Amino acid sequence: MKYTQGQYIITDKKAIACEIYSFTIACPEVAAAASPGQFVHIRAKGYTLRRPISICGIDKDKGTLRIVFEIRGEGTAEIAKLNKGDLIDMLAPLGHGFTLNDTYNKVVLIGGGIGTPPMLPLAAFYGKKAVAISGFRNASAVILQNDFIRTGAETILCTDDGSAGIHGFVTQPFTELAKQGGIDAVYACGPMPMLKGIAAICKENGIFCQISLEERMACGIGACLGCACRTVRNDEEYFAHVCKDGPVFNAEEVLW
Amino acid sequence: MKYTQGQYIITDKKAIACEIYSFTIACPEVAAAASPGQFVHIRAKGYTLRRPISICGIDKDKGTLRIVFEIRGEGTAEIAKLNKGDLIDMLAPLGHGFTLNDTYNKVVLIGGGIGTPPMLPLAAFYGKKAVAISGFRNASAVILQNDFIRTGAETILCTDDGSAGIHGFVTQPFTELAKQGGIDAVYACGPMPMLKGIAAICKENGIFCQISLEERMACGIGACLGCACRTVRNDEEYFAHVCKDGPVFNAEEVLW
Amino acid sequence: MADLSVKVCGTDFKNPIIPASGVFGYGREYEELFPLDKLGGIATKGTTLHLRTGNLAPRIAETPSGMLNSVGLQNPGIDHFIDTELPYLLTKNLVVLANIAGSTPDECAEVAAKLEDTDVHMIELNISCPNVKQGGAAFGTSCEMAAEVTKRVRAVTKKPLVVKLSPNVTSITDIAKSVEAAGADAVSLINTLLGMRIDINTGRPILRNNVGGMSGPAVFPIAVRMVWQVANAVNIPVIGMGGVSSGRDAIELMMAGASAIQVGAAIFTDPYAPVRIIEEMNDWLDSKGIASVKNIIGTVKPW
Amino acid sequence: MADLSVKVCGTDFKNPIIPASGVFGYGREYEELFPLDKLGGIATKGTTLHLRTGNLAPRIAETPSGMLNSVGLQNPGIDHFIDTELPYLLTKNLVVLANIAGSTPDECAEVAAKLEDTDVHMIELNISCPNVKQGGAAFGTSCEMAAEVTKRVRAVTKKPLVVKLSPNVTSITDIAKSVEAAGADAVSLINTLLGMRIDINTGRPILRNNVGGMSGPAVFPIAVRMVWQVANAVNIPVIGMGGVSSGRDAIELMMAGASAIQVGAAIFTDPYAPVRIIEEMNDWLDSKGIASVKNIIGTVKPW
Ligand SMILES: Cc1cc2nc3c(=O)[nH]c(=O)nc-3n(C[C@H](O)[C@H](O)[C@H](O)COP(=O)(O)OP(=O)(O)OC[C@H]3O[C@@H](n4cnc5c(N)ncnc54)[C@H](O)[C@@H]3O)c2cc1C
Ligand SMILES: Cc1cc2nc3c(=O)[nH]c(=O)nc-3n(C[C@H](O)[C@H](O)[C@H](O)COP(=O)(O)OP(=O)(O)OC[C@H]3O[C@@H](n4cnc5c(N)ncnc54)[C@H](O)[C@@H]3O)c2cc1C
Ligand SMILES: Cc1cc2nc3c(=O)[nH]c(=O)nc-3n(C[C@H](O)[C@H](O)[C@H](O)COP(=O)(O)O)c2cc1C
Ligand SMILES: Cc1cc2nc3c(=O)[nH]c(=O)nc-3n(C[C@H](O)[C@H](O)[C@H](O)COP(=O)(O)O)c2cc1C
Ligand code: FES
Ligand code: FES
Repeated sequence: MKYTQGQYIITDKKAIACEIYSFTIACPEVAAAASPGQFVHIRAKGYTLRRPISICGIDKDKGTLRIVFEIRGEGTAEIAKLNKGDLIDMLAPLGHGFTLNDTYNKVVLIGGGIGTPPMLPLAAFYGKKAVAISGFRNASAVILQNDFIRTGAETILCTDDGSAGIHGFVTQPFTELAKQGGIDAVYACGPMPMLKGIAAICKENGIFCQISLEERMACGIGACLGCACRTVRNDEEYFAHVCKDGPVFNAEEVLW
Repeated sequence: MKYTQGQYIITDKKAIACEIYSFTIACPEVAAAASPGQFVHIRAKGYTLRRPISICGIDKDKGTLRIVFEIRGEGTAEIAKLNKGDLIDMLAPLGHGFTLNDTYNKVVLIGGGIGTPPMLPLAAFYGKKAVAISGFRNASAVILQNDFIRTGAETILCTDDGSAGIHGFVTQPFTELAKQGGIDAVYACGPMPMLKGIAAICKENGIFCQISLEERMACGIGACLGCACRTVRNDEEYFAHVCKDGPVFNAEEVLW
Repeated sequence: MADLSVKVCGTDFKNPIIPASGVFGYGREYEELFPLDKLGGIATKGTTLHLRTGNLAPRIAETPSGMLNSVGLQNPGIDHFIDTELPYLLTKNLVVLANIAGSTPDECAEVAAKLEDTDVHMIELNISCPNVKQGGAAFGTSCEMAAEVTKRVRAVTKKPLVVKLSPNVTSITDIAKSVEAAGADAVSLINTLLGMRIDINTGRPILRNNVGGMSGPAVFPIAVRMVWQVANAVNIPVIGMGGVSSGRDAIELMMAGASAIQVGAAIFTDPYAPVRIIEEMNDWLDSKGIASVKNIIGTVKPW
Repeated sequence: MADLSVKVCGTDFKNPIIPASGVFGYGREYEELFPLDKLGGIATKGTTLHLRTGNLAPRIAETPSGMLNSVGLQNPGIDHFIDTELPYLLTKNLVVLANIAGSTPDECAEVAAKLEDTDVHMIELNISCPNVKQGGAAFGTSCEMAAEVTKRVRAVTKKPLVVKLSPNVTSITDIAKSVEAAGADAVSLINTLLGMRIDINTGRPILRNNVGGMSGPAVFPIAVRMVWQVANAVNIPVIGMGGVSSGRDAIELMMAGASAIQVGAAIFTDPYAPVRIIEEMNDWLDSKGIASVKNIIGTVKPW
């Protein structure tokens, strides 16, 4: 199986910050096929388009996936109304995830705001080899820090207003780490300016960098060509599709 | 207050036959203003148009209304999902109801299928002076017979297939009653052919007859002119509106 | 509290929200629910020279996020409007747009002429009705016919003349330019889109008129596109409508170029919609620190 | 089990359901979910002479009961289609409609000519794309241009030629009659309605192309009306589409006059929609005791 569509039971629901929810979903065949960086495409009752949400946790033994999402508009508000025991309609797992390499000795995971969740499965994979830098608007928006700690990863927290952790953007601690050297790979997800900044630092320091992009989607599987993203492949400009060629791209491929 | 719009608590919900539900709704100011033959206009989540449903019970002391409705399509299916304790959005009470007269000695109430509910408040008003004839497809569609009995009204039950009560249409027992004479008024609600038949019998026998009509509605209050009904007033053809001039009309006014 | 007032062809509206013609009657039924003076204005039911009985029922059908209507311009005629409805509305503190229609340019002009001696604030000329002289094609679907009927009405009235455009055309900007050239002071759009529903159990169209006009949230993106195109094509103000059901929708349509907003089908879902929309607009403007709603009109920045 | 087979311009479909052009790629992605041979046919992504990269993103926006797209005909070009995609699709037991487009009548004809030596079953000519020669007005919005491009394609192909009509016109029946006269074997409709959405927080159109095509359940009543009008105006078959999302919708559109049905945006909501619709049609026909879906085509009884 590559992907499938079905109705799955929500086995756990938690509000983990203001308007941010964590769902655990029992979907053994999806969990079996899923890998870090992929996403699920969720139907919101009453809406034509599904909502893409990154996979934040994969438990192949229990057969569950975890997602963490923020209410940003009407569709996510509708999904947030679902409760433990309800069915959630997903097309999943979708997309091209992160490249994992167990020979790496040090990786940096950088999440900005609601871009943090897809970093967690990477932390679970790399454990102590990972440094997880997370940035948020302020203390009340901070999520998943204990989850990162539990994976064994080193965690660095930043907030824009200094109300928790380091005062400033994630690029600050990352610049220092990059200077120290020894980083095999950087994985990042978050707002575009953040991703651009990180890609630039990686390029400067010759570090392999993968980023997870967002684009408005219809089909989610590469059929409608809705989620175009300008990239370069073999020195030629190429309109890739975030849902199928991505959401994870090598930073150097992306035409910003 | 003539009518108002608001969200009211459903204090009781019962399934009283296959796909037929009874709701009791706490809405003191609506109940205070309501009279038999009027209707409520219910919002169904996700649908543009409200659904008109007749008032089936008015308890001014308890401040509650009762409605009984059948799932006929998507909107009524959505309304039927509401549960005890949920809020129901109503614009009510609407329309022009039945003319009540406590000097009448004998009235006949005739309900066909899901046209039966609006007869119940009339039975409550006339009590022993009323004969309630109800007709249904078959035994499994029969509703409200005990409610009619509790008002003191005489009840006559008919089914199309004879699986309960008299085998045949409501017009059969009614024709006999009409012949016996002494009827001051007939009130009826149900399918068009039934209403036509009853109106004809009443005309023949010189009996005052009021019927409750249905039409597709938008505003429900006489503003959009959506629910037109051809009637005669002062010998002139007049496009009346079911939501405001009706739903109750004198049978002789209606141009069938 | 943001400043919600707008001015359209010299007429001041205390806020930009106007119930659309045909959904609000002459206001009396909704006054049971809220005082009419909360509204910026009211567009009255389309009125013709003589009483019209309209089409047979059913006249209403539901559609996904919308509805069809085939009321067929039922109305009591212009004299009744002037004698009975207008004086009442003029006692309310709001702008009255008298929506008028007719089957010939003559009829439209005659109706407008009768309004000339009244205190009605604006005339909204509905050119979506079929022109009996031209074999039933709607005035609003050809530039020539649209211009002709506008000119005839223009000739008999000094009141601000708003011409209401049909969306069932290949180029609404061409029609808009024609009526501008013919003397319209403003345009309003969109009227309903022609649609149809069939009851598959009976094999009959749901509407007795077979087809009807579609409106409601479903048509909103078409309204945004057309308002944007027309606002960029003419130099007269645009009154926007079509599927507006929230303050955010109203803001969006104003950014597209509308100077004021009419609200139609949303009133059937929520009879308080016009009042709610006014409040939601105010809250949004306040949250963005925008002092006046006038500051957002036509501000969309195309790519 | 009702007989679901239909015949359109001599081509047999095992059932009337066809994923619409542009939503289903060349079928590969959906084959992960269900075998393609369950479908009556497939309308492939609009293909032009050369590779086209399409518009910049965002290309997708949501609307009430619908969506906008501004993909802009991204496709790998006709040679790639013929070499790589078509042979694969021809191994599936379904009718392949090659949807083609071009910026000039020449380009359209050239694309069609390349398909002449293939085993593709039908050509669906999309005339909604802007004609670069005529200053960007879509072919599909004028009878002359529509006839011209149809004639040019007709001249180079003996395959059944389906011309796909745009709904953004004053009279779709006039366009349909023009393409019929110019040699079309069938028409398909409706393509998308032009719409727009604005992000009020940024003041920017959501689509990078500013405007886009609206489709989904919201447009269904317009599709029913247009299919009904066109089916009554021409003597060639009509393939209906626009907002179909259930078996009941498909039945309704066939009663209005469609001989087969395409399904577009509904697939995004429910990827199994085409298969589900086939089952729902069968169930409905069985429940009514109708032996063949052919018996309902065009059976609506107008009032
Ligand atoms: C691959 C991918 C992974 C994502 N992972 C997460 C995650 O783990 N947690 C999380 O909270 N959010 C995530 N997002 C963003 C999330 O998809 C949007 O916040 C959500 O779609 C907004 O829907 P809405 O109904 O709240 O907003 P609305 O504004 O009502 O949505 C309208 C339409 O725009 C689309 N849209 C709006 N914003 C975005 C966006 N930022 N990206 C893509 N489409 C958008 C919606 O999907 C919908 O089609 C991800 C997006 C992508 C593309
Ligand atoms: C004054 C009045 C009183 C009524 N009282 C009752 C009652 O007490 N109990 C009950 O079960 N039903 C009653 N009905 C009928 C009820 O309104 C319809 O069954 C209901 O509107 C169908 O909605 P739907 O969503 O199930 O069907 P859909 O077919 O999905 O509805 C589509 C549209 O058609 C309208 N519509 C469909 N059928 C009817 C109809 N028969 N009458 C009016 N509009 C219709 C709907 O309101 C909606 O706008 C009454 C109707 C009227 C006019
Ligand atoms: C029931 C109904 C009756 C209407 N009658 C008229 C009319 O008499 N004159 C007119 O110009 N427009 C009429 N319209 C069109 C509306 O004024 C408005 O242009 C259209 O409904 C789009 O707005 P909406 O989507 O907000 O409803 C009518 C609309 C409806 C729904
Ligand atoms: C994302 C997308 C891409 C489309 N691409 C094409 C295309 O390439 N050629 C074409 O003729 N129609 C195209 N269409 C239009 C559809 O084929 C169809 O006519 C329209 O969407 C109406 O059907 P629906 O409401 O079921 O989606 C596209 C539609 C969508 C949503
Ligand atoms: S969303 Fe359809 S191709 Fe990506
Ligand atoms: S429903 Fe509007 S007038 Fe009756």
